Amino acid sequence: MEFTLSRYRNVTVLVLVLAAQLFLLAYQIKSRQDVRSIRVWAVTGVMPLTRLLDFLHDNTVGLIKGYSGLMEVKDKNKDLQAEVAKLKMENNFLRTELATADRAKVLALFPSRLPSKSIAAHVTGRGSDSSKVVFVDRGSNDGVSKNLPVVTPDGVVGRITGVYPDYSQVVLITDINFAAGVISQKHRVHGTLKGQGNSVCTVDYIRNEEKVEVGEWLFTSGDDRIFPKGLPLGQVKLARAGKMFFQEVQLVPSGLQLGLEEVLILLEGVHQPIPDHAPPSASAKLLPPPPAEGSDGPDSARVIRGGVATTDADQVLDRYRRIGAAQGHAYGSGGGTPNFAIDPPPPRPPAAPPAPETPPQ
Amino acid sequence: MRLNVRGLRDLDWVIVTLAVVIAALGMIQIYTATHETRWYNAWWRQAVYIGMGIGGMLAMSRADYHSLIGKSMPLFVIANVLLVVVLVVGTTVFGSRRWINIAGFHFQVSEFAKLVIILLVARYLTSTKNDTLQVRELLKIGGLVVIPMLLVMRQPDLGTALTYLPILGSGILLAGLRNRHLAVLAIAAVVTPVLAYHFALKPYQRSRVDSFLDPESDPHGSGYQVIQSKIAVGSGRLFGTQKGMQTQLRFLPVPHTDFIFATYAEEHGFVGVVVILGLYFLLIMQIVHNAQTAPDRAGTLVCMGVAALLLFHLLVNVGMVVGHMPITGIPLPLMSAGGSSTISMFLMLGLVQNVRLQRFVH
Amino acid sequence: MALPVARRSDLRQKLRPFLLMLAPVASIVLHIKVPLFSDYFSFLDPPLLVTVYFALLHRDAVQALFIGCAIGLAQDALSSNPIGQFGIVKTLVGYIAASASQHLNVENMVARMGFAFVFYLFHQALYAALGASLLGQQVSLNPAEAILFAIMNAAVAAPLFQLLDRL
Amino acid sequence: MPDVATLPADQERDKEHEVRKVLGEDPKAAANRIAVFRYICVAVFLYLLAGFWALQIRDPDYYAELAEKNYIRSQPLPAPRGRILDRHGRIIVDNHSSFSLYLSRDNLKEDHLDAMCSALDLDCADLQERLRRYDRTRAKYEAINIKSDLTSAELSFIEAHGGQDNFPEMEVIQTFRRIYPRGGALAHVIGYTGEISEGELDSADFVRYKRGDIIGKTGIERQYNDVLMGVDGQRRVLVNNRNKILKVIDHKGAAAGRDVRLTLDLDLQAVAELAMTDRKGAVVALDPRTGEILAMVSRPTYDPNRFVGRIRAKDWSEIRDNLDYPMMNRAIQAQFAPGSTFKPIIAMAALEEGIIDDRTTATCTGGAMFYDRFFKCNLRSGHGYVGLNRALVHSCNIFFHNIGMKISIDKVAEYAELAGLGKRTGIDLPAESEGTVPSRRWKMRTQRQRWFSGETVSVVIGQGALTVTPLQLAHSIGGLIRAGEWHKPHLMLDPPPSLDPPRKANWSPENTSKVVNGMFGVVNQGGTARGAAIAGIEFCGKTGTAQLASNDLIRSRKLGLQLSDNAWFVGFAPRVNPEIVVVALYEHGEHGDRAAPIVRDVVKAYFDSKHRRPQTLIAAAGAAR
Repeated sequence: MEFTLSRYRNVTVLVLVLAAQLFLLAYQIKSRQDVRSIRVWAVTGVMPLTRLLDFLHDNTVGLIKGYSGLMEVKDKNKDLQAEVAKLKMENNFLRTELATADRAKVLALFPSRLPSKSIAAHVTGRGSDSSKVVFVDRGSNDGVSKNLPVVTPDGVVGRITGVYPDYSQVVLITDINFAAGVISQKHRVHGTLKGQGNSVCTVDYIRNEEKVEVGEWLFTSGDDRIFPKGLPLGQVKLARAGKMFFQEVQLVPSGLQLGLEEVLILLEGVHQPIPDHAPPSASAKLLPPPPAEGSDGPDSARVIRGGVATTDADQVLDRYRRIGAAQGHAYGSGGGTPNFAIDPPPPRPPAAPPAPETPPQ
Repeated sequence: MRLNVRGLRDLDWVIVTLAVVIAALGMIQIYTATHETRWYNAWWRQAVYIGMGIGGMLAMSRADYHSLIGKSMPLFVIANVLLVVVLVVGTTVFGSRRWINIAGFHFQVSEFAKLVIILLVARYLTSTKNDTLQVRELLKIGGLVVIPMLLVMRQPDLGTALTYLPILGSGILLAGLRNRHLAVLAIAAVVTPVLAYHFALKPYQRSRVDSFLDPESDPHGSGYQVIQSKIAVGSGRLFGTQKGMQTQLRFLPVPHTDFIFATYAEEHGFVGVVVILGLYFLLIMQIVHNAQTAPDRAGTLVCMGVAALLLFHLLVNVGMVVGHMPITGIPLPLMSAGGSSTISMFLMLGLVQNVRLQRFVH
Repeated sequence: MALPVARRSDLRQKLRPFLLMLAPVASIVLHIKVPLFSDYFSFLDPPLLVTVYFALLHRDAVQALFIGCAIGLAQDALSSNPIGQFGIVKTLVGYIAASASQHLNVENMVARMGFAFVFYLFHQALYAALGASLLGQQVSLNPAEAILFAIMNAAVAAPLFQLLDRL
Repeated sequence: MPDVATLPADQERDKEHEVRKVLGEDPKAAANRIAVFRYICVAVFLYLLAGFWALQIRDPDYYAELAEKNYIRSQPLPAPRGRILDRHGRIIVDNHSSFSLYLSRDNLKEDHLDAMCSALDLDCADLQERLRRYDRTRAKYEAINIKSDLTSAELSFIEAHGGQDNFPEMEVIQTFRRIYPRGGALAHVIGYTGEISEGELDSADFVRYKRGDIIGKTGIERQYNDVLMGVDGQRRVLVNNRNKILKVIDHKGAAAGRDVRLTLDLDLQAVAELAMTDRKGAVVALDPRTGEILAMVSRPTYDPNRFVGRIRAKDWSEIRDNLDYPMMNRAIQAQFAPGSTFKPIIAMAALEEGIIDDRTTATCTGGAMFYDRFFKCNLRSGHGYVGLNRALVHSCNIFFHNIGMKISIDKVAEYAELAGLGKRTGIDLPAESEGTVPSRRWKMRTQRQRWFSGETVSVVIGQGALTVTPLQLAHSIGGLIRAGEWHKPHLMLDPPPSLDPPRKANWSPENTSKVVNGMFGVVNQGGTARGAAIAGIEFCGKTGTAQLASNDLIRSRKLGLQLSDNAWFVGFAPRVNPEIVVVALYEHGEHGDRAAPIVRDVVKAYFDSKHRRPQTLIAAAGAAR
């Protein structure tokens, strides 16, 4: 007996294979579950082979340089490179602190903020699609877990999003799903950095009245509870007033500019040690909040936070208060007639902080 | 009779199996859809219709389609007379006269007219001389098919009337058509609906088209069914829902007839939809396969007519359920509750069996 | 309805398991690794080229679609998207390439480049269409860039196919 | 069906032959056409499957939501309320942008809550309880606000953890927050906003609004809510199950509320606010020529900024339970006896009725008996021989008691009511008080007693049952000094309100100037408020000291400060064609001259800023636009 299926074997197989994959897709979308097993196989199957390519690459380079054949030297070299990277980072950190706060304070703060534990990792491959994702050769066996920061001495690279036994997936700072808290170097302005899928990132939630300068460095603020405070992110490329209260700020990420090869995964946060109790979510890790703003030095006192914005009414009131003070006049009480027509002396900085201009609507 | 016991063995059991499985699934669906509603015994009646249909199919497979084709003209005349009778004495349901009452059975002539039209088309297109249709032949067959269409439209039942077109279309496709004529037909196909919309359609039909074009514009009027159907389908998600049975069905008017597939999709989800559409697909492919292996051109035409009709029904009914097609009120063959459509579908499958069995005659 | 297949007396009909195993894996490794050395190479799509190569070589649609499927799924696994998007596209590429190869002369260098060119575009378009329709992704297609990349892939395809022939 | 066997067999065979022949001519053509049909078939099925994919896989949430008899996820786009400006365009109330965190519950994972709460400083048990409550009462797709006024750090946390791999259920929505002047300045005039209450939803004033809307609760915010409130926009979006927006179905931009310009002058207001610091009472300044309110202060006050968002229960009970009633707008709600500030009205009435004239005098010996009761004058030694002018300047009670002997209470009531007392002035603020003007009818109605003539003697010096609000007093004196022309007091400048024509009494200008001259003397001719004189300005006024209880009672019971006299002062300037009337009520200020400096400062500020105006106007206009 003839049957359509047997006659059209090829088409049937095609339809079945396509249908199976469609169902796989549908299942993932619908249940929001990842088919982790497939990924684990692929990652553990493919990634070691990338080592082979590295090996070939290194060896060819090595041959040109006169390959010594001493593996120990090579290992040592690798360790040293990691050490140098770490030192460079600390150096960077110190420099930024010195730029803004006084030396003694920083020196006192520094030991408690030193990155206590990090692990060097090698970028083994990038994601196979167009998204900004790379793989590194450290996984859960090395103590890597989700949401750990990935940095280079030059800046933040990204954050761990997927962990496999020996490899991890890192979403880069430029990916549209990436966001991190930032703080500006000069005026300690807080904001939130977001990846855009291209080579620049934007920084949101910086009010128009706050000061951000082009060329200024931005650092992680620790507000996001993922990145420890004080890691360099990049330099401001553009900053201009936006329409609705907030500035448009763009930043060129510094961590990706020199290409990706060796990165550091920060296993423990720098602004405080890891808390004793277990993290609330088994897979995700939450850093404690960063130290209070006050410890940032005198500069931070001048920053006007949301919530204490004022209106003209406050300024007029303040003006008359100063007139009263200048003329020794107690309002509503007897005594000499005050003269309100003269301008009061300018406010002394510590007594009355200047009110910001009310943003135009 | 030239056919004997051998015939039973040579039946296309793939078609039989597929048709019975689909019909059984339909029956179960009718049961769950009408459970605790006023149509609660519809499934039982559907079972009877399926039984009658299978009987009719076997009977039909035993006849010789050549003799049926030979009698197609008298049958055609009878069908048209009956359609006129329906218009005069038919039973009115939902504002349209479609049924004549014979011995307690509501008999929908327009459904059985499909069978006659298949035979008629086969008859006229086998006798063409050339490899492509001449204009005169085209006009002749077209004119013949238009007569029952207009009668059915008068009922009014636009959906069923439109189902006659794919039969004609498949015949023309098979008979071949010159490019020039094809172009004319294509233009006609575009222009006719527009003209029909403005001049021929009744207001309720026009509003159905309107609501199809923008269902959300009138969520409580004509668009209601489309939206409710889409909601029912959508809430089925991947594996279907049982909860929806209680919540959604009451929003669907007559859930067991035209919108049976919406309730099925809600209950069984995307997986169930793929399964049942797969079954239909195989059924159509198998009918087409029979068309290809038919002993002669008339057999091919008959099988293709059935296949085209089935495909059109699926396209319009299932398309309507997902909001891709306007609501035309045509049933889903083999699944929707309804005696006439179920039996006539089985009879058509019987014709296909007939064509197949003729292969073994020589 | 299957048309009679004109089997050529080509010696490469025989399957070589070792190549079949190695080439897809190697292609994926290259695909995720090479752009790290230089971003300049990120336009290269070795997995696609290997899929097309096997499809053209073996002409067996079923085999080709399975190879395509496997390569595609592996790519999916290494991306951050749901698994299946690449798989479906590569399955279709394998099937269509194999079906087409039955009617055409695929030994010719120019023909192969043509295949690589066409299938690159097909692959990109289908991938974007799938992403947009099934996953609701925002797609931004740049036709000029796509054609340029297709040409570059075709250029790479020629020597690559020669190399694979010889292995 | 007709029986097949009835057909003759040979005929049948002929037909058979014919049809087979035709098909046999070109089998390949037929095969190709059947193949075309197959492709059509595949296309149709793919088309149908695509439909199901779209409905069931790609955006099933859309239909699941619809299935819950509801709509697509809608993101509110809150409209900013209009700003409130002073008469020169300086901003009194502004908005600033704030962000609120919403939690979408349909894809909420319970184990995420702990981490979220700890990071955002929320009470996890409380949140879970709220979620349970919402699960019972609200549709599942409706996101709930779990935190308002997010700080920069919280925003960073939410954005960084908002991805698919962390807590995708978090959603940030931009809202607008009111900024009110600090320290409770202008709080009573402006009022504050809050979420509409159940009671307000039922009231006729708020039929346009729906549950969850932020409306003005008191003051200008409430009075001009319809003007200030914008129309919230809404963005309806189709989101997929990863909470990602697939498609914007429609986008209706928010229409911002209209700015409101008040008649208030921030210069005067500021001085009045400062003058009332640490005092209880109220100040009202208005322009008698138009009825425009230039300043309005009430003390004690509260900080409306604490009402923005959700007020803490502790703050609320603190304000509510305060016995000083900080929420009360004393300028329009406090009803106290006006004391001697009522005397100009009585003088006017007596002059107009012919009860007194220039020759009328009285001899004040520090007290006298009226209707068998001894009434003391404010100066124990007595004022001696006084006429109307001296009686006003030194506020001699005896002179006015004498008037009280001659004038009927109904006449007093007639003039008081003509001057706008005893009824609402109709100012555009909610919940104004009426005050009381006693009369025979009033006493019969309220106490079922007939009027004793002895009571009139108290009423004419602003005591007894007579009560006024500071605004009423300012309004009535303002009209009086314009020879009986009262403009309705109002606060709205732009959009321009529709104003009734002024109420007129057509009093004689001579009589008016007699009273005005008396009030000029109060300040400038050694009267009761001589310390308040301003060089270069013809500042006039009248002090008032109103007893809260009989002085005897105070002495006998030894009651404390709370019953000490209220100090009133009503002042205006200049003497001819006055531009500004100011009333100060200084509760428990002991004596009217304690209230005079308050008014003096406000009047001085008026004239000083009037001269400064050209420059400030330009600067203010530049800043506002």
